[in-house]
Amino acid sequence: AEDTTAAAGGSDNKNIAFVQGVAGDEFYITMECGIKEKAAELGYTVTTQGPQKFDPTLQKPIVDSVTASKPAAMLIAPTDVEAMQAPLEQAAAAGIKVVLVDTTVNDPSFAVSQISSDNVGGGAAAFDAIKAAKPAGGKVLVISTDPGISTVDARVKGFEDAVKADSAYTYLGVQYSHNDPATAANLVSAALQKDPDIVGIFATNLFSAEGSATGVRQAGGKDITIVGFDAGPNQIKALEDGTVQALVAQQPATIGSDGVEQADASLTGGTVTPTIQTGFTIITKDNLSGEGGDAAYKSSC
Amino acid sequence: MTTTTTPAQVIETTASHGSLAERVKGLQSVWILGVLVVIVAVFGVLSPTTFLTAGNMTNIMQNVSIWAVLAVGMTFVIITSGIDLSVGSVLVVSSVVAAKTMEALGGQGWGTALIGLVLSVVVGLAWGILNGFLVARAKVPPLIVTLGTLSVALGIAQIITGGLDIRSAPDVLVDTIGYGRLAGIPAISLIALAVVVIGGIVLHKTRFGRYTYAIGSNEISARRVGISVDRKLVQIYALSGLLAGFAGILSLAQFGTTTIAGQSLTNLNVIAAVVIGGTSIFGGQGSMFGSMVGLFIPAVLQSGFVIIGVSPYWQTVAVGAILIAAVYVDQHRRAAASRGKGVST
Amino acid sequence: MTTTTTPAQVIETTASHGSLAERVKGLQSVWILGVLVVIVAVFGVLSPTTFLTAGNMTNIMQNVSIWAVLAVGMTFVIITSGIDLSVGSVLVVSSVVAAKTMEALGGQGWGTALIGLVLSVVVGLAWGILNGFLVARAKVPPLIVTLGTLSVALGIAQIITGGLDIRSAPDVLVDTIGYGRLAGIPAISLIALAVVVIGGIVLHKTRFGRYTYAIGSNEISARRVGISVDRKLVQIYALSGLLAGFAGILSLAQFGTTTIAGQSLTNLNVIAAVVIGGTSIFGGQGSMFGSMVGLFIPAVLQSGFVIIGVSPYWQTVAVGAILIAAVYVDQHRRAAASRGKGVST
Amino acid sequence: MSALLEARGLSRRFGRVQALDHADFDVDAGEVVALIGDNGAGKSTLVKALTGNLDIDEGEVLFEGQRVQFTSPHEASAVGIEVVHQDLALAPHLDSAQNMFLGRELMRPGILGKLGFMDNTTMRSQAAQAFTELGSAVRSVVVPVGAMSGGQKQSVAIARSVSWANKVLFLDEPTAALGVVQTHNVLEMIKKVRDRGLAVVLISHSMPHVMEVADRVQVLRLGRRVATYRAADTSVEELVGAMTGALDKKEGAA
Amino acid sequence: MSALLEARGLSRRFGRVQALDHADFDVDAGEVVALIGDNGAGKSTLVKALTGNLDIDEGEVLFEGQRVQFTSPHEASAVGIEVVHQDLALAPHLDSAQNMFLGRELMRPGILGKLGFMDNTTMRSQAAQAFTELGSAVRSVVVPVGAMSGGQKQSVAIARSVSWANKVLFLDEPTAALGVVQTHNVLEMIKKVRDRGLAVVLISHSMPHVMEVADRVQVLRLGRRVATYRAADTSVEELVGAMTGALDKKEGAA
Ligand SMILES: Nc1ncnc2c1ncn2[C@@H]1O[C@H](COP(=O)(O)OP(=O)(O)OP(=O)(O)O)[C@@H](O)[C@H]1O
Ligand SMILES: Nc1ncnc2c1ncn2[C@@H]1O[C@H](COP(=O)(O)OP(=O)(O)OP(=O)(O)O)[C@@H](O)[C@H]1O
Ligand SMILES: [Mg+2]
Ligand SMILES: [Mg+2]
Repeated sequence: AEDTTAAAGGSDNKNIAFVQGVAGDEFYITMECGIKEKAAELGYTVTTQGPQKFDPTLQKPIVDSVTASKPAAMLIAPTDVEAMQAPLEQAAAAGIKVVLVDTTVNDPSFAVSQISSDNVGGGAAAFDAIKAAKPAGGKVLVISTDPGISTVDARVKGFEDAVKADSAYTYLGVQYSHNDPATAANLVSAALQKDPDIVGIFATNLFSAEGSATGVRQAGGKDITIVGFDAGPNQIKALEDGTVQALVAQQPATIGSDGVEQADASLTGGTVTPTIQTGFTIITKDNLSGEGGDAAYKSSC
Repeated sequence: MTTTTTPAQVIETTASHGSLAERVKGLQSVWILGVLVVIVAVFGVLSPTTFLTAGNMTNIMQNVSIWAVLAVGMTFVIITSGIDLSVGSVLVVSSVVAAKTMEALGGQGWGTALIGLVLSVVVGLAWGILNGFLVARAKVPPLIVTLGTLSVALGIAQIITGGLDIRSAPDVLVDTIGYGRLAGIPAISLIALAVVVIGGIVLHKTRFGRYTYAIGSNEISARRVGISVDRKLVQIYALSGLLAGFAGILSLAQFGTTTIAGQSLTNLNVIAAVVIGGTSIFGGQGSMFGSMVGLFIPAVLQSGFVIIGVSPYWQTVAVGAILIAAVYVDQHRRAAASRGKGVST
Repeated sequence: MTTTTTPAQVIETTASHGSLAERVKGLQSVWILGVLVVIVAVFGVLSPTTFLTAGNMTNIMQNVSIWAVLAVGMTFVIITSGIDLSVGSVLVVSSVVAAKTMEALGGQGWGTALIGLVLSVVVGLAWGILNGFLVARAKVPPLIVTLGTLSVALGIAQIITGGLDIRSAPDVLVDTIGYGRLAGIPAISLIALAVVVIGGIVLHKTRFGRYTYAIGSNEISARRVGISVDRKLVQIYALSGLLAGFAGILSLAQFGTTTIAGQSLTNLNVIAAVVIGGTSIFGGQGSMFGSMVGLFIPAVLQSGFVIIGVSPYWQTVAVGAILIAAVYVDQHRRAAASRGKGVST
Repeated sequence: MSALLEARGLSRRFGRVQALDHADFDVDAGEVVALIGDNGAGKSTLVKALTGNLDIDEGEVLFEGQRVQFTSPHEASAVGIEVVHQDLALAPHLDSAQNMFLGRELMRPGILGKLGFMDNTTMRSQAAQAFTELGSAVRSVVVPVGAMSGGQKQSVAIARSVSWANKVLFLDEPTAALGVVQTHNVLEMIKKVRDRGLAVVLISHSMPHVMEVADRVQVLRLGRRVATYRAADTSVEELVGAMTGALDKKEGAA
Repeated sequence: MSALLEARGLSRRFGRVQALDHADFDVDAGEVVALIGDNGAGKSTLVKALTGNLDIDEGEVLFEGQRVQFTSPHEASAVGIEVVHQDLALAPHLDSAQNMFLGRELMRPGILGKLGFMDNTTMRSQAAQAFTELGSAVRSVVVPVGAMSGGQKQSVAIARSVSWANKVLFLDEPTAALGVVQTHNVLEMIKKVRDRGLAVVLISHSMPHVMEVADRVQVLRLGRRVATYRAADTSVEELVGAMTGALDKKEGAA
């Protein structure tokens, strides 16, 4: 729709900006690795930016500044389907090729492509992992970060729906740790005090899992299945250590490299795939050497 | 004793003799403004074609607008030697109540928007009054009161929404206020500017503002001269709450969604802005203009760093370091300019 | 004038006449302890078989241990009328440096752990000295200094690790300190207790503590009597940093990993505890015992609410409300007990 | 005839200190009463108790024959009672004109005034005039009070209270920090205020000043009024004796 | 003979106010010098400038004939100079014994003392003794100073400085808040201290007190020393004239 200006279509602009959902998160770091690898291959340079929290009010100013810096393409994990709509439309209007990675927005028509994970499905998969480890059923608990974070809420919802569909399990609800491992530990040990017969805990992100493991250990190392989300090097190590019993792995590196491919295609006039859906893998100690190990996120770029 | 009476003398009744330059130097906020100008200039040189564009400047303006509204209330509160940690949560709960109601009403027009606006402001005001009451009457320290109401307000917002953001601001709100422009300037910034200007006038020119300083300067003295300090404090926290409520509807207009999980750093960011601007957390001094400059420094730094492509981790380091440096320069220039403070003051 | 000299009089040299009951009532921290006891009792009645168990109590103890170590330093800092927002980040950066080194060294034994401990403490101390230097010498307000170093320390931790937590605490650290027990009591709690007791003795019994109060009570007076206030302030912030470094290694032992993104609320939680415990953010008063009680109130509330099955959103509401109520009761009981404060004090 | 302001049996305890112990006090319109007593006798506490600055444990206060209970300084001020406190308590960040008019700001005429805008120019010039009349050493009304010398601060506090009092004026050691000339002027001012029909209560440790302006002298000891004298009928020695309690032992000692 | 402490041409400006304008000053061992002047003349500023409490713009200070530059009160204290400041500046949350020994705490004997433990019992009883000797109205050494009466606070500040001074003692209006008896005692104390060979500088607005204890009187006006008198050779009228500047116009006025 735009005239081919230097900023928009000119082949001399080889800059790609990657805006994470939150800086310093293993999932996005792994995605960044995928992006960088593919970008190097295709001859692009990548700058990465991200807000301190998964918070649209903090991500919007960053997107605005990225737009001002006029990269050829922007790969972004929007932190809110509505809040990021307008700023991203503005970016697209400025001639930047926008690729939505991991998460999306309400009306992604401005984007050249969207590549997303199925977080609801991931939540359901987490339940399957608990079911596999504790087939007899029992009480299950969710430790999450904060209410209102879309990806995490989707995981919780997927998990909840799956539990409620299976009468052998009792859903104890979700507790929020504010992403603080100490709080997660406190919550889990108190929950175990109340319901000593909990069989499984779904921890929706890294610190929830760390804290949950601590809480379980404090309560005397009961036989509880903790299922974590994501499979970064730390989570894998936790799995190896036996701190958590299963992980739901997404495919961040693939999402990243696909994103770069799509951006490149639209910049060079190749064929663009408007939507790509990626899946997930359940990793346990048993499949670490095989399928599970392959799904583990890259440890470094 | 056979002393004579009054030695004839002329009492100075105006601060405004001395050259214009001297008067300007005397202004508290000038130095920190200088720091801001230097920062802008540096980024301008590093990245002239992208940083110093009208588009980028308006974006920065737009992005500080909501915080600016909150900073107006916060400036009043901190000048009384109080603090308001609850602004972010009050913003959220106000916008939640407004969004919920507007959703129920349906409509995408001004009628619905107006009801939302009024509700949001009323909810914010109610929280502010509660804060003020607990601070002034129950004599609970402001830090605890507002930390407590932060938690309560957030919890209520979560209960109302079930933890899921409401994404249904009337279109007219988003289109005109959130993203509308007047003569190229974002509407939301103009609204914020109006709030800031009015806030500045009230603080610096009216009796209400004078009492704000008096309470922060010496609460006992304020009581002794007959100022009903408790009532004033309630009003000041109410103002802060009201503005948080107003910011709630602005946030809804800007983001089109309630930001339940967001706004967690809002209180610290706004407080930092006010303190960077030269307002003392021990009360009695500060200025609205300073708070605004204090708001722009981190915002400009962030934008500049993103544009010149500094990685987020280094940004975190640089913003922290420059913040300290900015306030250091400000303090020392100011002290050197007046030399009016002995060790004993 | 033919006035007589000194009217003979006996000057009271000890506060400890009056009955034991009177002396106990006079203790500042008694009332807030009463509030804590009431809270525990209420949960105990609501849920006697689960809440009031030794297991639950040790869990709570274990979970406040790290914060307790931080609260010791924070109490000193706040009594000087300062604030330290950087504790959480300093904890993180210290544990990152220690973990990185221990990882490089390999080994799972005491040798490696000890090197990690020393490094962690040294890094924390260095940050504390930097904070203190900026506060005392550069005269930048503590809020800005520690907000800035918060950011810088966090950024450095992210740069060192590339944002990925390091999961390699030596086993001996995790097994003995993190989860070891002595006579049924978690080792980490015993360590924290030792720190708290030593901190309390230093604060209340030694000259260092006396100077801490003096600086917070009236900095000018402290300077005039020849206390090198700047040096003391550096020492006090250094202490806070050192303890944050120590907490860093404890955190590593407890969680087995650095928690880079996970400490963003630590500073507020610790500050709240200190203030709940009766330490004034305007300085000059406070007690170590109070801070500890202030730490337990939110922790007990959280645990209790989970056990009696309050939903998380309502927990948020209730914790906030009870916090305010607790401090309110404390303030008013204390005022009523002494009736020693006129309007003018 | 009932007194303009009267206290009956006021008591107030701070912890273990009985600051007021059934203290009585009275002052009439058009007279200067000196309230004297040793350090810690309870003079300042009595003043605070009479002017809504302090709760009392026991006793009653009568103003114009009516029982009153001022719960805040605001209420005492509203009926025309003003106080210069011993610790002054000015707002250090505000200048002397702002302090002088604090709580009684002059507003701009018309709508601006209704909106809360103050008339700073008039306040400054009136403040300057008040300081000049008092012959005080205040040289500027636009310098923060916190930066002023001890005597200058005291002048500001005095000028303030004198301007607003229209029934009773309490002066708690008003001349402690004043220079010779300023002290003289304040004593003259006290007489003028008295002549305007106000009741003036002067607390001072300077017996010459007390003798110079007081009509009556009331002596407080250990929180209790122990004696009242007509100034004309007493001597410095007698007053000192009453304050220190020497009189109790040997009547009329000197 | 050079003076024990001497100031030459000290200047200090605050904003637009020239608080000190080439002020000279000198005091010898074993004498009491009264420093007098109108409110705002610069007396307190001079004291601060001489004792490391304030930076000066110009001029020099000599102590025992040597040029000195105290950059903090600590350094002045270290050579034996103590000050009772006009605004006292005690730590309100600490009690009077703690204030009295602040910065000079007595430590427990042995290892405990090395570890920083204080000997509170001894400090309290020594403080009580000092207050008794001074005949002050302080009745308890374990009550926070913030809750004390004006005179009691002043007594604490005086007792503190007197205890520690061993070369020069500055007293900035030390008797302003004191009762008749206490004032008398402080004046006696000043003489005793002088007789012990210390230099005492007394700032006071009370001419009778000045005449009672001073050996020499130095007059400050508008930041400058305008006259020095031997107390024995002058009169109250002459001093007042020098302070107000009346003397300039009509020499020897009264
Ligand atoms: N707020 C307070 N808390 C505790 N004790 C107090 C308080 N205010 C006064 N006191 C005590 O009450 C007594 C009377 O104090 P008050 O200030 O009334 O004395 P005063 O007669 O004004 O003395 P001075 O001449 O020194 O000003 C003193 O012993 C003082 O320590
Ligand atoms: N920190 C300061 N900032 C600004 N001006 C000051 C400061 N300190 C003193 N001044 C001014 O300097 C002048 C001298 O003040 P100083 O306190 O030395 O007077 P003084 O002789 O002690 O008076 P007094 O008898 O009232 O105590 C005054 O005009 C005062 O306003
Ligand atoms: Mg008094
Ligand atoms: Mg003075």
